[in-house]
Amino acid sequence: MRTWAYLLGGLIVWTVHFFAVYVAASIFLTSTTARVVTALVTFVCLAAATTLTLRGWAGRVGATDPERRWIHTIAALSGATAFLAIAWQGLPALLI
Amino acid sequence: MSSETGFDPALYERFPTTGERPAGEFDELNRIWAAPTGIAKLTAVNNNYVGVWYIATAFLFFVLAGVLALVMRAQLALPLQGILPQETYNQFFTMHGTIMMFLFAVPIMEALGVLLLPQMLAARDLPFPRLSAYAFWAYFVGGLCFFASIFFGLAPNGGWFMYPPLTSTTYSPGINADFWLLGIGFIEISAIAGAIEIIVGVLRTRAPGMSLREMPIFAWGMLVFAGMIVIAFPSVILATLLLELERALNWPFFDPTRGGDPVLWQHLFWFFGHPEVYIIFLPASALVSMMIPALARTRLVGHNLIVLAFLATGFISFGVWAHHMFATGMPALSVGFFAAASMAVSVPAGIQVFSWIATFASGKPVFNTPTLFVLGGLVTFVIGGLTGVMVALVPFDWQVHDTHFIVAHLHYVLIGGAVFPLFAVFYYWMGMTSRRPLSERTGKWVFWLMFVGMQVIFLPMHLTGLMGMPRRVYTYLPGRDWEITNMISTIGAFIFAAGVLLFLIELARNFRFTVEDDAGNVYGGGTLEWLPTGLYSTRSIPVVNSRYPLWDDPGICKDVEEGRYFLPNAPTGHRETIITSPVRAEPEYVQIMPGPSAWPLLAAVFTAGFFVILTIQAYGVALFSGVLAVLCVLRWLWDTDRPIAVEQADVGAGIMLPTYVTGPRTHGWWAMIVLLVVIGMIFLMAVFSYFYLYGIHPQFWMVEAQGWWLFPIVGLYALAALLAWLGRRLLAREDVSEWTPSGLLLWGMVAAGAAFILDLWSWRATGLTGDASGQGAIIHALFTLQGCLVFILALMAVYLAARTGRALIIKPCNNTFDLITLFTWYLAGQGAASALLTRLVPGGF
Amino acid sequence: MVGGRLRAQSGIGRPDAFAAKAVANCARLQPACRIAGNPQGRSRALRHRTRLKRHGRVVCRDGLTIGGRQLAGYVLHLGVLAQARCIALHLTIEVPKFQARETRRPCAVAESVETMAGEARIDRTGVAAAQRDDLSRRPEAIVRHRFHGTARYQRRRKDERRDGAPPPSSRFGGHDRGTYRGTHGSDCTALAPGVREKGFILSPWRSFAALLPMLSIAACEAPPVDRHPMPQADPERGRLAMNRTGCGSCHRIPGVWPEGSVGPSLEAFAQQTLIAGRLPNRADVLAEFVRDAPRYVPGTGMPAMPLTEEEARDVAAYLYTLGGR
Amino acid sequence: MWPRISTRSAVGDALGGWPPPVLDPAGPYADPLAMLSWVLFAIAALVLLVVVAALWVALFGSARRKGRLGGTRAIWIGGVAFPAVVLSALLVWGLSLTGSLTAPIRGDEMRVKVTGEMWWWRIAYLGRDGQAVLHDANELHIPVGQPVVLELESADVIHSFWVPRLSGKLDMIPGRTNMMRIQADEPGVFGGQCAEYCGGPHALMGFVVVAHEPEDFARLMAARTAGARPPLPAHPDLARGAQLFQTAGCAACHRIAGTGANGIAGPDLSFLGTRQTLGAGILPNNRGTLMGWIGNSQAIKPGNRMPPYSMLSSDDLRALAVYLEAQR
Repeated sequence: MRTWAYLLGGLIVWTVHFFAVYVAASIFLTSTTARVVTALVTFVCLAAATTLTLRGWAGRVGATDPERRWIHTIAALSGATAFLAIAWQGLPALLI
Repeated sequence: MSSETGFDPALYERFPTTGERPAGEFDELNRIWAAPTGIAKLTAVNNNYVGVWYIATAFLFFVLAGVLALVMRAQLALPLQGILPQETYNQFFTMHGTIMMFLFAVPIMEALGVLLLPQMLAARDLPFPRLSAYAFWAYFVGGLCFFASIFFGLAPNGGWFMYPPLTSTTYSPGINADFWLLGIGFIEISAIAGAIEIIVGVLRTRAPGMSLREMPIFAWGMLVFAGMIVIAFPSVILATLLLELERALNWPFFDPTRGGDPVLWQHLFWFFGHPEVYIIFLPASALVSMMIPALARTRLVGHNLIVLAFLATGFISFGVWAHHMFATGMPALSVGFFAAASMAVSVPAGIQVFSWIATFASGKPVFNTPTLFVLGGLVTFVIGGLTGVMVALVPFDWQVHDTHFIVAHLHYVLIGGAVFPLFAVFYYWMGMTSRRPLSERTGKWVFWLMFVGMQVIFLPMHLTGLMGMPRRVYTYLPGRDWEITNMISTIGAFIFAAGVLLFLIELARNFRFTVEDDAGNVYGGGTLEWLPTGLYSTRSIPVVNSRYPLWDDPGICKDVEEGRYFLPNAPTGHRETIITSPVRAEPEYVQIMPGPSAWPLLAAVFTAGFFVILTIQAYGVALFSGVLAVLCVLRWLWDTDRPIAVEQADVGAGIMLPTYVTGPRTHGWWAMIVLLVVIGMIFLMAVFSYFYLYGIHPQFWMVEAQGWWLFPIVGLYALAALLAWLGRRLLAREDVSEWTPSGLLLWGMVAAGAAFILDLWSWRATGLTGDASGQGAIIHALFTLQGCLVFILALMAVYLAARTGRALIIKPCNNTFDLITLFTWYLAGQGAASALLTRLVPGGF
Repeated sequence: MVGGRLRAQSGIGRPDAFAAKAVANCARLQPACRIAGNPQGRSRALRHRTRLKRHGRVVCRDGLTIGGRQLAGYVLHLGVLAQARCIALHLTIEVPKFQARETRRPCAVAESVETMAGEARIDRTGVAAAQRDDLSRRPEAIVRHRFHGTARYQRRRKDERRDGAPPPSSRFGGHDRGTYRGTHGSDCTALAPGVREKGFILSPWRSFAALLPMLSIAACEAPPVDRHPMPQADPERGRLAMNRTGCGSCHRIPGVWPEGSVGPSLEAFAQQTLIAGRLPNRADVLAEFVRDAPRYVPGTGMPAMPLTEEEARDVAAYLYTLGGR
Repeated sequence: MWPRISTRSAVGDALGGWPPPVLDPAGPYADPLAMLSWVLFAIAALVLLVVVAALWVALFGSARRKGRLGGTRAIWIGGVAFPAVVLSALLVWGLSLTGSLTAPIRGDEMRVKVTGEMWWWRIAYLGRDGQAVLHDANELHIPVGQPVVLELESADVIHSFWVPRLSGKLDMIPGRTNMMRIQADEPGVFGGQCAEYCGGPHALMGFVVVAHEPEDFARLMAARTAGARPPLPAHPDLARGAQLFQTAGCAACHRIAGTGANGIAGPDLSFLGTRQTLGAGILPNNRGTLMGWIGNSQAIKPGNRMPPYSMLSSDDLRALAVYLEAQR
């Protein structure tokens, strides 16, 4: 289970971010409150995604077991993907 | 190398074994796996049979829905044509969409999973063969009944998206809408059954050594596919349940005059509906990723990136549902989030496309039919993806939403992303189930007809949409310059149809079903499905340490055929396969598999019968059919979960594995967890609906139940969970009679039932009825869900009592007991959550 | 008086209470004859007429003009007539004034209409030599066979009947001297407006008898001929013009949307004998008629339509493509 | 030039065709969308070109080129970096555009309530106080050069309001009021159509927006909101038409301002004579089509809510048509 959570860590962070901002916008509609909440959540989640990516990358370099290295690779990639998606997801708070 | 389960990887070194295999074990294997003959063949559950039937049925629906589309195109060829009357046209486009989505696209992907997965994983079969058979038969019988509705003018006519209030009883008083709602009920059940099968199959029945890293890309695709079904389908299950409740009992979920909201349906539907597109696309693209290496004679470039693309798609596609709702007037900020997610989800698609291009570039592609279909699909899909990016931009979508531009876009995506790959698949894997491969020469004709037809239909259709032609119109007025593009599209439709027709002729000429003496690896694939096989799948299950074992180990076919790997025989005398661990695929135990049985078939027929008969409102007969379905299922289960005399089996090279395992390691436990995730998702979507309705129309939420009822209700649910836990503990003890644990569990069930009744009664005492308001409706919907679980629990109680009475609950631990305990825990949790939710939000103490 | 009767009758003919009320309402506002006088208001009757036409065969032994009268119309048309074995008795009809009479159904009371002249062909009838003589003597006396069942502006005169027509046969019912019943077996054509005719009637029996010897000839179909050539007009433009002006909202016209049911169906217009039941079906007449129908047929249901002269010719050209062989 | 195969009708002219109305905007709420569309098409064409070129190289290129393309680097560049850059730019533009187009409504704009009905449009011009000052149907009149706020509602099922040359579409959802702005920069007739499948004759649910010069518009509104109706032209059938309208049942569903006819189930007919179309944007409006519509609208628009009036004689139909034509 931990393996899976690590493997999908970035994407899980993306999920948390997406539904957090969705709920915020649903409750506060298009208001300053919603924008602020979105921005805050976005920063926190970006930080989490960055951490996961870096950790994955470090683990990848350090791992000897090919299976472990593979898991680190995927974790790093999913963190990076999540980073991009979360960054985009934060844009509406600035632009709308 | 580290280990996941304590299995020593060094043991893999013993394979391939040397020395003579004992005489007769091969005949024994054949005897055990032999399929029934004659009419009894219908009771076969082996994936080689069920898979092919499944694919054939799905393809039949593709052709049928295609015929509907042809007639519609003929109607639209010119303005103001009278080929189809308005009402019939509305039924046709509804059926076309519904059949293509529910009866063709999803089932054929599951079917390919059923047929190919065990071969690719070198398992003897999927872990629940009878469940596959059940899923297929329910789909087959129910699907045909559903399709037949069009011959009686009873076909649904509200669009495949069935937006209320158009589909409510006020505006759709006939039973057409019920046909859709109940008609796809069994399809949902079938899809979920298939998804459970696939998830457990991919995670637990891989060949030893086939770790996640080595797992074939199709297994990844199917894993994400099945995971998405598990998350997405509950949403549409709940939606159809709510709408049917509104239609049957007048509970106003979607009626704004009484506190419902029509947009709730759209959220629920598209939360399923958009992932559905990726549910269709992922397996198809995974198959492309399987074929391209063989077609280009090289390894897949960017394997890891593709795995990531699958995973990312699996997640991000759940954040794009509302891009079907940009025109509903949602808050601008929410709209922005969905636009951003829609952009994000296109990145994984880009990764796959470039990975395929890179693979072609690194290899030496041969222009045979599968290659052509793959290339045609790739180009087509890219065009669809580009228009997809366009419509992800909200302002552009405001213009083209619900026009023929969207029709063109979605067909580009689905035909390019799924249909062309499927035809490539037919050609590529035909050698596995047919004595003769399909003809390359005809194949090229088929491809060019279909490819040209596809472009001729849909390329001009973009323009038709920009010229202002909305979707779902049965005709249009002349003088709007829509004639030319529509006529071109219609001509294209007939070209496309000619390609499909040619393919059908080709099938009739060359397809000869077989399991044993098939045409084989025509295109030179390197994965395990091309190992020599029989009904038992492979003679022995190889140790895998490569993504392309057939290329990397030239001797593997011979070794497998000679039984030099795992499970070269049937040590227990039953059908069996090896269950391995989910990450590193280390052998854990030998699963005893059920064989042919008529019960899944009967259960499926009665299940489909229940839903279909319910539609025509013959409630008595429907109930009878439903009872029979339940009885059949119970009878089918009755034979399962029995330990056998051989407790430890030699699976080859002296490695001993247990034959009966209980607890969280078992495949049954995993399947139950997946099922509970499904049920939990249904509940979660109901909770979402609860908050949604409250948020939209709080003024209708006037009734409050007294808060102190929570104490007895939650207390009883807690008691139920506790008793179930105690029962499981006591089962392990030697000094109690076998009725003690069962009795505790049964008492736990009684407590859960009592809690449910108490909850229901306390709400009824407030005078709140289901048809009073949105609040009443959604609370009663929660009770309906909980009531269903309580009903299932009651069935389980009877089953448990019966098994205990026949001494089939075996100490110290037993799978049946475990699974019922799990279910009871879940039920108690959901019941308590439901009671808390309805009392604390928005009321409180 | 009239309104009261209408109420009573409408109960029989139309079970629909709403319709009955509406008819009664209308009746109160106007003389019954006005309600009933318009063929356009009764689509069912018109449909029957159309059906008749479609199956009708205009039969004559030769294409000679009758009674020495010159046929008006296209020269080409005359040429066709001369060769045809199975077309066309051109005749002039005169519909005299007739009075409103009691009828079996409310819609059958006819109003006086103006005398008019024109050409028509005869449906499914033959003309015996003797009759032709009659005709040639008194061309104005010819009344179309079954005219009563279709346009219903037919009158009958006893003395003429004695001359040329047999007494009412069983097929005609003849329940009442001086009254015909319809011949098509449908309630709606059982209108029998008891009108009198100035000329004589071509009895169906006699025409049938006259027809028999001709059948062997008529069985050989004539080659398809364009009976209304209009080289200057473009039927396709006409179709689009009809779509633009909305002709389809009243008429069922193949190729034109929608398929209204208020006016008569024009599915076989080229075979139709008369325009609006009165005017000769000739291209020039038609082109004028579609532009301003009330001017040519006072009391018609069809209003003037916004078409230019050229468009009207195109429209006529398109209409002549319908149902022609 | 696009080949024409048809002569255009008034309805056709208004409702679309060539040039595609989406790309032929007539107001500030459609202009940027057309601009966006062109840019998107250009980018899509470019990307398609790149992909096809890459595919071409992969299949037929020289070994050296193929080698350069055949590695993960190609995926990173083509499948990750390139989309990330392009999509970021597009997203920024798209979101800003979304923001500006959904900017809050000022409140001083002219307001019209448009209610979607099965299968026509109810239109009510609202006064400053939000009360309806003028009722109409199926034809919306707006002044040129100023934004008009539409309050979109639905009386039955979900419809969608779409005038491609003036704005994108917005759904009309029962129980909700969606606000939308449109503006025309030049006088003209702009066609629209229901864009959300609403059952039965959804295909035949159109309407037109007529933009007038501000002074013309003011005159029109003043004339229509004035209590007195313009005198009806002399016509022999007029009186009978008026009476029939009351007695034949028309008045039960339709309203004509200033007469006793006050039905609200169907479209308001007070200004029917001036409308461009009949039957919600599907037929030209003339006496003949009016008669055909009244006599049996079910043959024209199957399933619509108006029953056939087959018991009316042609004289009745004409009288009614004459009467309705005179409603201006």
